Amino acid sequence: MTRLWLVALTLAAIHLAVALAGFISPYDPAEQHRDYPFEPPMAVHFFDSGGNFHLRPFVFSAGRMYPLQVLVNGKLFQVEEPGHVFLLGTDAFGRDQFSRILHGGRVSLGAGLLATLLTLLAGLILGSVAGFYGGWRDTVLMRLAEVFLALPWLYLLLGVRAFLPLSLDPVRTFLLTIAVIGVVGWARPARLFRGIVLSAKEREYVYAARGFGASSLHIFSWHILPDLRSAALTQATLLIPQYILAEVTLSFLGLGVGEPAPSWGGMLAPLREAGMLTSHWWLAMPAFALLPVVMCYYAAISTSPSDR
Amino acid sequence: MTGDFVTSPEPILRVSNLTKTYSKRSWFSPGGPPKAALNGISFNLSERETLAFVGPSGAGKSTLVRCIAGRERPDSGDIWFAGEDRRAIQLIPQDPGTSLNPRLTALQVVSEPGAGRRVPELLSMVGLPVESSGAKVTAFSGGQRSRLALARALACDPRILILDESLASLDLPVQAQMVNLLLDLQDRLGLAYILIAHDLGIAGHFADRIAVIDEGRIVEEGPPVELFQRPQHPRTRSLIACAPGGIPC
Amino acid sequence: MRVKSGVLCALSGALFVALCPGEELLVSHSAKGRRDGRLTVALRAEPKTLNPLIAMDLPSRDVIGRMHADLISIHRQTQLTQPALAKSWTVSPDGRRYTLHLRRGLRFSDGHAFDADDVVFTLEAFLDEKTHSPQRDLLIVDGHPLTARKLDAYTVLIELPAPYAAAERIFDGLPMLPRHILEKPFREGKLAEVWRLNTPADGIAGLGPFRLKQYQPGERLVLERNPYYWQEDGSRQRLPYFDELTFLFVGSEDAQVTRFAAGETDILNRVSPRMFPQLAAGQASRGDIVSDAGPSLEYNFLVFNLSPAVKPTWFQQTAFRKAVSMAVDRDSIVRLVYGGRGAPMWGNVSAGNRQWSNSNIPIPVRSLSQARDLLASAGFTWDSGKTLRDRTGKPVEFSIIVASSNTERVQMATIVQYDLKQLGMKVQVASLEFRSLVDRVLNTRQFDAAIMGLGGGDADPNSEMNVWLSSGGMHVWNPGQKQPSTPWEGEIDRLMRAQMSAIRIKERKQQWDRVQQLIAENVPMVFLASPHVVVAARKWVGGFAPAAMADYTLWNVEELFHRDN
Amino acid sequence: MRAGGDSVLIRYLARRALHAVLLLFGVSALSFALVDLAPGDYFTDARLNPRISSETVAGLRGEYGLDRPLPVRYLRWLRSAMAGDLGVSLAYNLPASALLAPRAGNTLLLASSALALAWLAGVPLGWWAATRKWPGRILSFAASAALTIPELLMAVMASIVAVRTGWFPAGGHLALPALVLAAGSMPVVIRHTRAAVLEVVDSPFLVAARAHGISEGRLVFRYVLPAAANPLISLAGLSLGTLLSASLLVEVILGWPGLGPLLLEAVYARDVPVIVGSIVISAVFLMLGSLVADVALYACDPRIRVEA
Repeated sequence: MTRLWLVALTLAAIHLAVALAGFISPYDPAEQHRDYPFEPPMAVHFFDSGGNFHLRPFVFSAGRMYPLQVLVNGKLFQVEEPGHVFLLGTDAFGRDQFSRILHGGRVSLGAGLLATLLTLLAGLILGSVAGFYGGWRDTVLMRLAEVFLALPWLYLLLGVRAFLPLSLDPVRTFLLTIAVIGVVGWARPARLFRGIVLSAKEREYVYAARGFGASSLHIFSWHILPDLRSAALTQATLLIPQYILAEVTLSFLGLGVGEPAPSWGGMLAPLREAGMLTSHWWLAMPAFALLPVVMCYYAAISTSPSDR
Repeated sequence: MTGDFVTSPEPILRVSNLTKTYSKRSWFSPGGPPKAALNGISFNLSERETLAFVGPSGAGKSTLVRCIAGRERPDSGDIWFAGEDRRAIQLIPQDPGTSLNPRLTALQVVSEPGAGRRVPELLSMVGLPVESSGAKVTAFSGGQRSRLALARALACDPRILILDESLASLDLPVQAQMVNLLLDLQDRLGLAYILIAHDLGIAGHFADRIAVIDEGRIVEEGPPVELFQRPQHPRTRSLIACAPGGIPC
Repeated sequence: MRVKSGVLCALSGALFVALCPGEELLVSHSAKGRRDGRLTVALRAEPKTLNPLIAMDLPSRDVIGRMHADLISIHRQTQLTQPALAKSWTVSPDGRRYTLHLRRGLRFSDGHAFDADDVVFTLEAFLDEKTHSPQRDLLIVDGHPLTARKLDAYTVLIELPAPYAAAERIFDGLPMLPRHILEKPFREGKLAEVWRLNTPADGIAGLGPFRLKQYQPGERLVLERNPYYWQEDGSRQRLPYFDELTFLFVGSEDAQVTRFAAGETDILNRVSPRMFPQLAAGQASRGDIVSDAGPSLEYNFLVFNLSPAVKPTWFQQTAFRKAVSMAVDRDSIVRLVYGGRGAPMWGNVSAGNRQWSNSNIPIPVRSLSQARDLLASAGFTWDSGKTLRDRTGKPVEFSIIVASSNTERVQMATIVQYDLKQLGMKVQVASLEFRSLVDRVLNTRQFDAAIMGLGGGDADPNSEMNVWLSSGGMHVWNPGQKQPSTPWEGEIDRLMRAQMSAIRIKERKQQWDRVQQLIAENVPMVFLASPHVVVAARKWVGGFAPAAMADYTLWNVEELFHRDN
Repeated sequence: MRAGGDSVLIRYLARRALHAVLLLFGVSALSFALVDLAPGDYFTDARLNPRISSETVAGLRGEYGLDRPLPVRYLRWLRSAMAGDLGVSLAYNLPASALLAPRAGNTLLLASSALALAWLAGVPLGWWAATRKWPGRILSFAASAALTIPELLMAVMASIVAVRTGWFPAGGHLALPALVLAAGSMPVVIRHTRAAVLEVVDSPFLVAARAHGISEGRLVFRYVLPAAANPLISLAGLSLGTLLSASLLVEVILGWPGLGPLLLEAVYARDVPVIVGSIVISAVFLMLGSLVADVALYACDPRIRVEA
């Protein structure tokens, strides 16, 4: 139980930080500091070169000392112009990685949640229909599920992006894309839910309910849905990290979030370039944001009472 | 006992020539050869009557009651019921506790058929304290759960109650209490019972009539006393021989 | 094994020279090497076919180019024509009749003799309508095909239906095909089906330095020395030097660099300039030859959709387009996208095009304030939120489409977007898969603006007629016009047609300069930058002479050799 | 039970085969439609070559029947598929089956090597993790951490390691992609083995066996592994399917001549027969994987009724 709390707290902290990105991050995530491309992370110092302690921490920007200003202009911290504070370095356009990771989390986590929600919803509806009504509906839906499992969704994405309006901003475009992935992913959970419904509807209390003429809706919502709830929760903890990671793959293929909007997958995509990881290691920082999130979700699965 | 036939000559349930075969074979699933579960079963049931079906497991008893309760469709044959509403035939399964959703409270269970206001009355009718209505099903003992299942069945204003070995899982003293309760209810509400048992023990005490069922047929039928004293069919004899509680005469 | 085959080759070569004293070999003046070893090069993708008639993709053309030879070729470094299979040629005064004199005694890689019949056959094959050769259009001038006539076994007369400047350039990349192999399929109308990847090596013959040895699906294609190749070096040593040339199929540029670094390939036949630091590290540690061959012929640009149907009509206003051009920070593009190894552009011809680039095109200094002045003078205003609005008060919002597979162009779009944001324009960058993008730009015309690149081919302006003529299918800002919709497009049409049939190079240069000037003044496209050609080779590769034109390092593959320390 | 087993198995296999055919119909028709959704076709690329006229491009499209309506093209493909060609590749001008066969073999080789590697290492590790307390916890933590690294990133890191150390060829060799894929699927194997072993390790019969002084190694092979085999076998069948889909992109990055590079290129080039052909082949692999697992389950334990 304590472990579950730890997991929940970590997840809550990360989500909170991402939600407050506008306040915590010192820069706009799209702001280009073109004179500072690929700036390595800056250390925050308390001692100057003479060994004197400063209560107010400072950074070195272009060789000069800039003390951190806390809580000014509605930002958690920043430094005075013309200095810069790049806690986690900058990317090819001189955009602040720290700000981008925080803002990018919104997209990545949001996408994971959205796609999971849609997958579960579609899987729940179709799996329940198949399991509950059985017969030809079951046959058709389950054969369709097999087809959907065998189809790589990449092609669909190529088509989808081409048909979305161009004037849509990149985040919305991406959310629509990931929504499509989410809906297309119905087959696996649907099969799981169908199995649960199949066994649930054989329960004696369901027969009893039929015996006194309860409606299908009543039977489903009173006696079957509660069984699905815990399975859906487990599925969710499994799917969310899966979809967050899917964004990384999509970005590698150029189908992720468009510029200039940040996302963890999009930020990791440049690492595919030869030598990038060795020469600009700080570009891998989003992976360290990804790590605790995904780990926590996986930990949540192994802690939750019903395993898959 | 035979007097009952005189007081209610008009049957409320008439079953004629019921047959049902099982075959798991279909386009998509393999299965063995078809197997007959019911093979031309006919009987009548009158108001306030208790009819017991006795036979070894696999004889087709459960299939029969499932057909009567409308859970399965027979292949051929006719089931005529005096009432219009099928809800008036209620089945209480082998282990009544399983027919109660463990997530629900007693109140929710009993009011499920749409009898919200009558819950206290129903609970007291089956001898459960009214204050317990807020408790979860899981908080009840086996015997109490049986009563709860009974209360829910009563909420449907039944005319026929089917007891599919419903008391078998209970301890003997509890069983006896339940039998008393059932007899009492039969008196007060004019219920007819169809009792399923695989041995003659409880059926002999409880039923007006016993039908011995074997391989999907009724092989012998009559009041318990007659049946026990002059069994005709070998199956009846073997059932008598292994009756656990002895013969009730 | 290798030694043995080398000996065999040398033997057969010697035998052959003895038998054919009339063989007219081309003497190469490159550094003298030694015949030995093998060279491994990566291809970005698997070649699709070995049939020169239907090959469209670059990897196929890279391979085919090594297996075949042309009558006249373009020297990749000087960008001028030079004799190849034709040792010399004469042009009639009206520029319509080319008499080509072939080298005598040459043989295809299967030992069969090459003569004028093969040349006539090749042209016939490329012009055959049933084959649907993508190169067919090159042989059609003014709507009519050119004709070839055999004068004698080693002389061919080519007649053009209309005067065509620099006609000899069209022979570059037009491989001479063996009639003795392809005549039968040609008669049967099955030319498109010959020489597929699974064709056995002895079924293919060419005049190039190498011939097919082995194809490993998905993995590699191995060529071996053509013992009958028609070039020799100064010490009468027949080229090529390498016994074998292996093409490895390596999916991405990044993987190419990785595998070069791992020592699995010997030459990087052009990679993005962004890779330069990575390559330079290899130069320092392993002594690799890393070369920046200067600006390429490629030019990247932002093009506006100037179709009359497009509303609102901001793009139609020259001042608007000029303001955009003024605001784009080309220096940042070169610095951030190409790591400094690129050339900013203000005209449509890259500095890499030595002969044709107009050096008088003005180079304005980027100025946001001037851009704002231009916009203000055209009636645009800014509201308090610094959003740019047009005369009717509509905020200026549009989208730029760009190919998602091209990292560099996506980066350019990101920079342009940020620059235009400074002008108060709200620009969305939509990165589309490549074919979707082309479909929008050239077919459906459903886009506002696009960032694209052109110019992989020849340096000559004639190769881009389709782009600059207003009726052209690739007149990207408004293709396929019946009548030029603006006076300046009319003038460009006139100039382009004139230069096409002009014979004197000076005249053509003046006309093409004027076209460049018109394009720079009217800004239908905002030219951004041209990447440098960055290539690398192992330190032992001799004869390495990279060029800014395709095929950058492989154009003189027969002269490359393994240098012994 | 055993006597009827063989005929049941045969009927079962026949049913699976029928399913497979229906599924392949569905998959091919749907992927045909999906690919058609994206604008442009194979010859769109030629439009961007200034030296090729639009008329030539139109002629080429007509030649390959791309100007025909979708159902006509599908039927044409179907006829060719029946003949075993799977259509003629637009790019290669070769029957798609001739292109796909050698690469499918390579992909299968890669996936099965990765599977073998993951199992040969994963099962002992999982067992080890189950029997030791702290190393077990650390190992399962490491395993879930490994799950959070996208396979693409792992491939990139692997190629860096290969270049730096020279231990492996950086491309075109089986070792590196097989290692990456194995590393990707090993955590699941470890987790499942550990869970399965933990379940049986405290069972009364093992306690008794241990009390009788039967050696640890003998226990494992005689009792623990067979008892844990069932869930592991079904997992293996599933993981072959996931491996195949994961391998596509790893193949691209690490230059393994499997279906991946061919497919990715075909997707971008809209080479419909190659795309549909490789989807059909992956679907066949997927089905074979689960079939092999089911049959293996049946062979291991005939008590298990084979069911859909």
